[in-house]
Formats: sequence, structure tokens, C-alpha cells
Amino acid sequence: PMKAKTENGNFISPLVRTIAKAENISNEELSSIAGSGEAKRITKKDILQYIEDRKVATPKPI
Amino acid sequence: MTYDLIVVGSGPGGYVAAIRGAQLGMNVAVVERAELGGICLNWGCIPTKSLLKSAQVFDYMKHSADYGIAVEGEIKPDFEKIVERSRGVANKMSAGIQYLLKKNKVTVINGFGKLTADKKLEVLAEDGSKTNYEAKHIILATGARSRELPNLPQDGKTIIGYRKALTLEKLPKSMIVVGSGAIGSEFAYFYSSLGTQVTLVEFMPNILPIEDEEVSKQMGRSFKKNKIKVMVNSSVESVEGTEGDLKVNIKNKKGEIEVHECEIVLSAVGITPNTENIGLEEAGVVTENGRVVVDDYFRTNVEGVYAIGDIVAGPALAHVASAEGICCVEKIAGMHVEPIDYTTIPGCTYTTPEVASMGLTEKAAKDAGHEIKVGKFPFSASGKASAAGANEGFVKLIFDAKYGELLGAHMVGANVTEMIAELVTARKLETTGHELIKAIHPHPTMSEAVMEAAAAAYDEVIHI
Amino acid sequence: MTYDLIVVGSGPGGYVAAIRGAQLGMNVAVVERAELGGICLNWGCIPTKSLLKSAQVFDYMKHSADYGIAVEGEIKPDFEKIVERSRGVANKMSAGIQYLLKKNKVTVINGFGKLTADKKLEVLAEDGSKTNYEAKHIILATGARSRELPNLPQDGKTIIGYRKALTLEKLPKSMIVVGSGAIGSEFAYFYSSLGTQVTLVEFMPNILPIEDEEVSKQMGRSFKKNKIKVMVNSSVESVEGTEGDLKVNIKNKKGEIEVHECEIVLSAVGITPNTENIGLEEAGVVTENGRVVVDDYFRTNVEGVYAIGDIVAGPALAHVASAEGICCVEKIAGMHVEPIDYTTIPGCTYTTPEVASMGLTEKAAKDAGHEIKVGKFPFSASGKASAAGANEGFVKLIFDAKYGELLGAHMVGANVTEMIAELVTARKLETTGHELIKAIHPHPTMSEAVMEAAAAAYDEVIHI
Ligand SMILES: Cc1cc2nc3c(=O)[nH]c(=O)nc-3n(C[C@H](O)[C@H](O)[C@H](O)COP(=O)(O)OP(=O)(O)OC[C@H]3O[C@@H](n4cnc5c(N)ncnc54)[C@H](O)[C@@H]3O)c2cc1C
Ligand SMILES: Cc1cc2nc3c(=O)[nH]c(=O)nc-3n(C[C@H](O)[C@H](O)[C@H](O)COP(=O)(O)OP(=O)(O)OC[C@H]3O[C@@H](n4cnc5c(N)ncnc54)[C@H](O)[C@@H]3O)c2cc1C
Repeated sequence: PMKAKTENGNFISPLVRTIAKAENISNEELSSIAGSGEAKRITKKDILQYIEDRKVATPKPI
Repeated sequence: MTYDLIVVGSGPGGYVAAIRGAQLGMNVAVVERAELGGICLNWGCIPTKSLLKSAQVFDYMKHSADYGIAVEGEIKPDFEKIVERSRGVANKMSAGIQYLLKKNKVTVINGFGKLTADKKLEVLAEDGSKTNYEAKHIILATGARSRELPNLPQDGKTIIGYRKALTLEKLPKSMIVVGSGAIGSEFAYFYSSLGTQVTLVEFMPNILPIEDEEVSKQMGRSFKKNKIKVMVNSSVESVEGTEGDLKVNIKNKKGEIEVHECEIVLSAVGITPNTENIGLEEAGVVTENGRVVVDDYFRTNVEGVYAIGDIVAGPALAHVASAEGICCVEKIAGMHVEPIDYTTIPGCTYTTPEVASMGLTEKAAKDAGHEIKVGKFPFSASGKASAAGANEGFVKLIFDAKYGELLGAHMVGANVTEMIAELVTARKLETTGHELIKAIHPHPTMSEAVMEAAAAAYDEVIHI
Repeated sequence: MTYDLIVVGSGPGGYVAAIRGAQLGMNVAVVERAELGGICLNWGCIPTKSLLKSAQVFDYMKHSADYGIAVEGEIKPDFEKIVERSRGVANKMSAGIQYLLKKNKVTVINGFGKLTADKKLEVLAEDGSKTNYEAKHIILATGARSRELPNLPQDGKTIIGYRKALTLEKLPKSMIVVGSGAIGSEFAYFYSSLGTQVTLVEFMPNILPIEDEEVSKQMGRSFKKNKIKVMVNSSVESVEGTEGDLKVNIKNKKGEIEVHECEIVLSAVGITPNTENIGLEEAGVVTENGRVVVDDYFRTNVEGVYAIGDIVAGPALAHVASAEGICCVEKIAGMHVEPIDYTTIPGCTYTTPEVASMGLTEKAAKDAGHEIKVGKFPFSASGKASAAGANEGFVKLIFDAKYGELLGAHMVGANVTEMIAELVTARKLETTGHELIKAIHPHPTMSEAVMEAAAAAYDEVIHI
């Protein structure tokens, strides 16, 4: 199960945790997200942005 | 004189910004033309809640036999004393602000503040003298006043606004309240509870029209039980007659004109921001729809000039004004500041039963395209509510079906204005439904209904 | 008969476990020897809160002049009616449990349940007949009863326990309450409020001894103001005399014996788990200090046998029993279950003012080696408290200095039993001080004191 902290020690809210699980984002990936919240907390906004960026970075093969 | 920060207006926006500024090491002045503490402390939140407390105590007394307490003889609300108490509480709070400002070494400048073309602040004192002040940063926090409709001109005798409604000399026999927002509803409940025959007229299809429809409907029923006559889809067209003997023409929901008689009309149709004569034009500050335009950190288009509270867009609430003041000042001080998330702002109506809410209504959530899960728990199923004899109302929670995000909370009942804080903090901490279900709420409390409502959304509710 | 799950005892542990089991598809029976709903609904949480509500209403009436309400003539609490109301509420709630169990298709078996050596359940009915039942899983939830000390034998007339204190025939003129935990304190307040001369005797140096010391001290002051005589560091040595005319020998804090006269003594010195004659020995279930030993998921050493609520270690509270029941059953059903975090459990005392707390006291936090930040906000500085005339008390929050973790919350005041839920949920969501400060609490409410207390811990408090 996912922990309440990323590997580099940043807090992940329950909502971010749920989104990560639903969208198959690993703990490793989470650690790479720059949190915009207090004390670099990863917020819903940050993870949704990450998912958006990921889509752009890996376009579906035609 | 030169300051780091001058705040114009000492309401919950202004005085809080000033104190926070002083805490952060700024040299701060506040300009105020009237009482310290603004509308909130003197003519708004605090004196109304004081009146409402008297009404609540009176309600308990009316029903004391239900609790096994007998009264021999009559129970009489003394309207003059109730108003006097309310004024006393307001004055005490205002004096408290004076103390806090002094303690934080904030200079208080009495007078009417106005921006000048060169971004100074000109203060017109009561004696007619004018003084110019300079500051690196000027925050405008001049608040708002009761909105006047052309057909409801407030003369303080036949048609009155909020202020007069707080200080009537005697209890009117009958009153028509126009507008059923939080303020109109609170006055309607207060006067009705003391014995005034109240008619509440609302233009929209439901009272408390910004609330979730189920909340509005419940309050409509509660008000009717409380002998308030509620007219929705209706509007007051005109008022005729003389003081104490008015004929009010109301267009009812069928579009017909009904003539209602009453002693006094309270116009509670919203507010008008105080943006006149404060030098916005001179300094070139941009407004839109009568409100000062600001960015996420309350900066206007003019560098060094900021605006917060009731004169900017957003809900006109004291806690919003204070939060905006703190956000604005912390940003000025160079701190890392997150913008205010307006989807977590709670709104309360301190009637009996109380109303409290945060975030999206069911309709708004659907309109915004969310697929939602809704959980509702009625206080009729709550042990504490039964023990307290307060079974009216419910907690309704709205979650996004996809990830379980808490989108909205809507409550009616005793103490819900204290209970909403849990949901505000929970949303701030990005809860999902799961954590609310698993947070062990104390038994027996009204707050258990929050846990149960969340459980209801996920088909895990125990007590219904 | 064979079930998936049999629950012995229908208190808040048992009936909740049964309903959750049924929701998860199990075929469930509950065995109960007395009233459905257990102590909590019939002889604990609910009837006490009902009595206390009457006392609160009476308190309002005593002070109604402060709120501008005049009463001509006498205000008389009708003790019989107050007790009758309390019984009515309890009976209604108990009937509600019957409805819920039926709705969830849970079988109710009346009688005394006992484990057998071969892990069946033998039920002894009132008519003396015995029936054996089988189940894959048996949860013991037999609860507890008032603890009897050798020198305070309860005869229901001179020395009484909780049950009798809920159903006295008439209001005693004087009462000595032994033990000042939540239950003793609630009864002391209730009887004192109605006019009984109450002496509260506590063995420890402070009343409400498990609370934070500042809470205990505040409650000591409040009780004295409320005319309760409080004796700490004292113990009742013996009781002499006859019904209605007792001489009670109390060893006071100097070690001297004082003789106090009173009509009745209430012994409120804790509880004794109901672990006798339920077949623990026969089935080989291990106990320790009179409580059944269980693991994180409430499994005893015997496979298929579980125990929850007042018969296991941990705080003897209804919401704990319910949470344990749900946790136990969800684990049985194979769900992913997090063990209960006992550091988030709230505890409440429903006196006036109320007390609510969660987590570590200041002393416990220090003793555990935490470096802490403490923030306190008094209700004397709260606008809502002033408007409500409820300025007594405070909110005190304890944070770990290192990462800002919320370690404890301690409150005294009106409505704090509703306010503690915010802190429970916040801790569950792993808040730090920062989020509590930035969560926009509605104005004017008592709950703003939570935000302010957090701000006080970080030197950002506005209103003191
Ligand atoms: C009857 C009533 C009940 C209410 N109840 C609640 C409630 O329960 N909860 C809630 O959140 N909100 C409530 N509100 C709304 C709340 O009062 C306002 O949202 C809040 O006061 C806005 O704060 P502010 O600082 O923007 O302005 P204000 O409180 O309006 O303060 C503005 C101050 O600026 C001063 N001022 C204006 N112009 C100048 C000038 N040019 N120079 C110097 N001084 C100036 C004014 O005299 C005033 O003191 C209520 C309002 C009313 C009318
Ligand atoms: C006066 C008083 C006030 C209280 N106030 C509060 C409060 O405000 N908040 C709070 O959280 N807690 C309060 N408590 C504590 C709370 O009541 C208990 O913690 C709670 O009831 C424990 O629940 P339980 O399910 O473990 O057991 P119980 O509620 O004790 O239920 C056990 C049930 O099992 C039945 N039983 C026992 N043995 C057998 C058997 N062998 N066969 C069949 N049936 C059996 C009993 O008849 C009983 O119905 C109060 C307690 C008292 C006495």
C-alpha cells in the first residue's frame, strides 16, 4: 500500500493517493513531482498537472 | 507621515490585515471613519448573533416543559434589553479591536481616507482638516452597505435596512422582510421568534437561494413551523402608507398583486460596495460591476494599491475578508503564500435550525459535469439530537465519484455552524470519503452525522 | 442454527458489528440478555445526555435575564418529568436498534450467551431453556458494569451506581459523588444544577484526571462557580448511617478524616468488564487484568473468537466500541483494514462547560520526549462566545515542534464536544499546524478558536 509520504519525504493527501492509485502512478513517479503546497506538499492540482504532462510527453501511437 | 502599510477601513478585512502586517514587522496605520471593527463587529455578524442568542434562549423557555422544566407565570422577552445587550456586546468587541491594534503598535487615524493621483492617502478628519499620508503599500478595505432598490428607498422608519433592524425602539407587531439570504432569514427568524408576525418575500424559487435545494426546502418547512409566512417567486413592487401602517404590494408567484399590511418593511436585498469618493478614479484603479478588480494576491492594477473584503468580488463574509487580508499582507511581506481556494469557504446562517455549507451544491456539482456520490444523514436518526430534542435537519455530503474528492457539504440543524469547520479542514487537507468514514467521531454528538453521511454515500451507513 | 457471525451483546460494539456484518453479506445473529442497545443507549450515553440537556435548559432559564428575557414567577425543574423524558429517549433509541437490526436481517436471540468448550454458543433463555448455536465467527461484546469498591458496596439506596443515578424517584437534597471521571463529573453537574448540594471527591490531584492539567484546573474553577464542592487528593473511607441520612468519612488532602453528611452517595469509580460466566475459561480465551486479550483486529487467541468494546483494553467509550466492531467485521470479511489509531480517539464530558479532547496531554507529550509547540486561545477573546454569553474555557493544541504534527487537542467550553471532530479528522488526515491556521473557519463561531490556537502556537494569532 502507498504511504502517506513520498520516498523523498513529501506529504501526499488522501486524494492525491487515490488519484495516484487510480491512474497507475508509482511511488517513484510521485517522488519526482514538485509539490506546490506548504513544505512542498503535492496537491491535487500538482498531480493532475503531472498526468496532463505525462499524456503530452507520451502520445498514443497512431 | 510615512508607513510601510496603510489600511483604509478597520473591518474584519482591514484590522486583521493591519495586525498581521505589524506581526511581520511592518510599520502600520489604519484609517477609519466610524467605529473600529467595521460592519462585522458593530452592525453585522456580532450584534445579530447576540440578538439571535436571546431568541434561542427564549425558544428554549417556550418549550421548557418538553425538558421537564415548569414555569409558573409569564415569560416575557424585553425587546429593549435584548437590543441593549446586543449593543453592549458590539461595543465590547469594538473596544477589543482598539486594544489589539494598540498592542500591535498599529496607528489608528480617524477620518475618511481617499487615494490621491500620486498614490498618497488623503484623510479628511471630522473637523474638516485634511492630512496626507504616504505608504509603500495601501490596502483598501472599505466594505459595503445595505443595497437600496429604487422601489424600496430606506427612510429608517417605514422601510429600513440592516442597521435600523438592529436598533429598533420597540418590537414591531408585523414586518415584511424582503430577501431571504442569510441576513434576511436571520432577521425574519429573530423577529418572528419574539412574536412579530413576519412575512419573508423571496424573488427566487427558494429561500436561502444560494444553498443546496434540499437545505432551502428544509428551511422553508422550518420557517413555516415557526409561523413565518414565506413567499417565494415573489417580489415587493411598492410600499405605501405611513409609519406603522403600511400597505405593501407584493407580486406573488402567480404574477398577481397581493396587498399586505404591516408595520415595517426590512429590505435585505444585498449589499453595495463602498467604492465612491475613495479616489479610485484619481489613482486609476480599475473596477468591474462596482467592485475593485484584484489578482490572486489582492493587487489592483495600480502598483502598491490592494483591495480586500466586501469591495472585491467573492462572497461578502467576514472570514473571507480576514483571510484575504492575511493572504495579501503575507504576500507583501514576501512569504510563500498559496492563493485562497474559494471552494472551501463556509457560509452560515444562524437561525434555528442553523444552516452551514461549503463548496458545491448538488445541482452545481452536476452542472459542472461531475459524476457524484451523495450521502445524507438526518438528525432524526441521531442519538444526540434525540437527547437534545433537536431532531430537525440533516448533513448532506457530495463527493466526486471518480476519486472520492469531497466537493460540498450542506447542513441544517442545531450546532451545524460549529460542525462545518471539520469539512472545511477536511477539504483543505484533500480528504476523500473514506477518511471521513473512518475518523472516529465522539458519541453521542451531532458531528457523528458527518461520518454517517459519508458512509451513506458509500452504502456503509449504520444508523439508517 | 448456524450463522456466519454471532455477536454476544447488543451495545454500540455489538449491534454496530452485527449491522456491518449483515451489510457485508453475512448471516448474522445477536444475543442479548437485556435491552437492545446496551449500556450506551439504555443506561449510559443517551439517557445521561438527555438529563444534561434538561439541566442546560434550566441553566439558560436561571440566567435568562442576562439575555433580556424576564420571567414572572418561579422556574421549577420537575425531577420526575426530567427522568421520564430521559427514559423516553432511551426507549425510543432502543426501539430504533430493533428496527435497524430487523431491516438488516439480523436475528435477535434473547438470552444469556456463553461460549462452550467446542466453540459453540450456548444461550440460556429467561425460561431456563438452553439452545446451542454455531457460527464461523463469534464476537464477544458483553460490555461492563459499574465497579464496586469494597468500602462502597452499592445497595441502590444509600450508595448507588450509574443505573440508579439515572432513575432516582426524587431529587436528593445532598449527594456525594465519588470519582470525577467523565461520568462522575456529569452526574455532579446535573444534580448540582437542579439544586442538589453536591460534593465531588477525587483521589487524584485533579478532577477529570485523564485530561490535560489546564482542562482539569478550569473545570475545577467552573464547578466551584457552579456551587459544587470539589475535594481532590481525597478518598471516601467509609459510609455510615441509614437511607437519606448518611455520614461519610472522607480522608482529605491533609490526610485527616472529615465527616460529611448527605442523603446519598454515588459511586463513580470506573467499570468492571462483564467477563464472568461467558465461557472464556471453557473455550480457553486468554484474559489480562480482567480484560480479554486481542490483537489489532480484535482476534482472541482462540480462532474464530473475537472481542470488542468495554471488555477489551483501551478507552471504555461507545464510539471506540463501534469502531472496533466495524474494524473486526471488515477484517473478517477480508477487506483491507487499517488498525485503529488510538491516538485519534476523542473523549467528551457533557457538563457545562463541556470538555473534549484527543491525543496527548501537554505532560504526556513531554514525557514521551516530544519537543512541542503549544497554542492556546481563550473563549474570552471570541466574538461568538461573547455574543452567546459563553466566555468560559479555551482551545489548547499541541504540536510536535519538528514537523508540526498535531499531537493533542484539549478544549473546555460551550459546544466543544461538537468541535473536537475537526481535530480528529485533521489528525486522521495528518495535518500540521499550518493547515489548521489556513483553513478558513466561519465567523462568528466557537470553531474559530481552533484556527487561532494553532496560530498562537506559531506566533501568528490575531485576536489575543
Ligand atoms: C446584518 C449583517 C449580518 C452579517 N452577518 C455575518 C455573519 O454572520 N458572518 C459573516 O461572515 N459575515 C456577516 N456579515 C457580512 C460581514 O459583516 C462583512 O462581510 C464584513 O464586515 C466585510 O468586512 P470588510 O472588512 O470588507 O468591511 P466592513 O466590515 O464593512 O468594514 C469597512 C470599514 O471601513 C470603513 N470605511 C469605509 N470607507 C472608508 C473610508 N473611505 N475611510 C475610512 N474608513 C472607511 C467603514 O466605516 C467600516 O468600518 C453580515 C453583514 C450584515 C450587514
Ligand atoms: C452513565 C454512563 C455514561 C456514559 N456516557 C458515555 C458517553 O457520553 N460517551 C461514550 O462514548 N461512552 C459513554 N459511556 C460508556 C459507554 O456506555 C460504553 O463504553 C459502551 O456502552 C460500551 O459498549 P459495549 O458494546 O462494549 O458494551 P455495552 O454497551 O455495555 O453492551 C453490552 C451488552 O451486552 C449484554 N450482555 C452482557 N453479557 C451478556 C451475555 N453473556 N449474553 C448476552 N448479552 C450480554 C448487556 O446486557 C449489554 O446490553 C457511559 C457509560 C455510563 C455508565
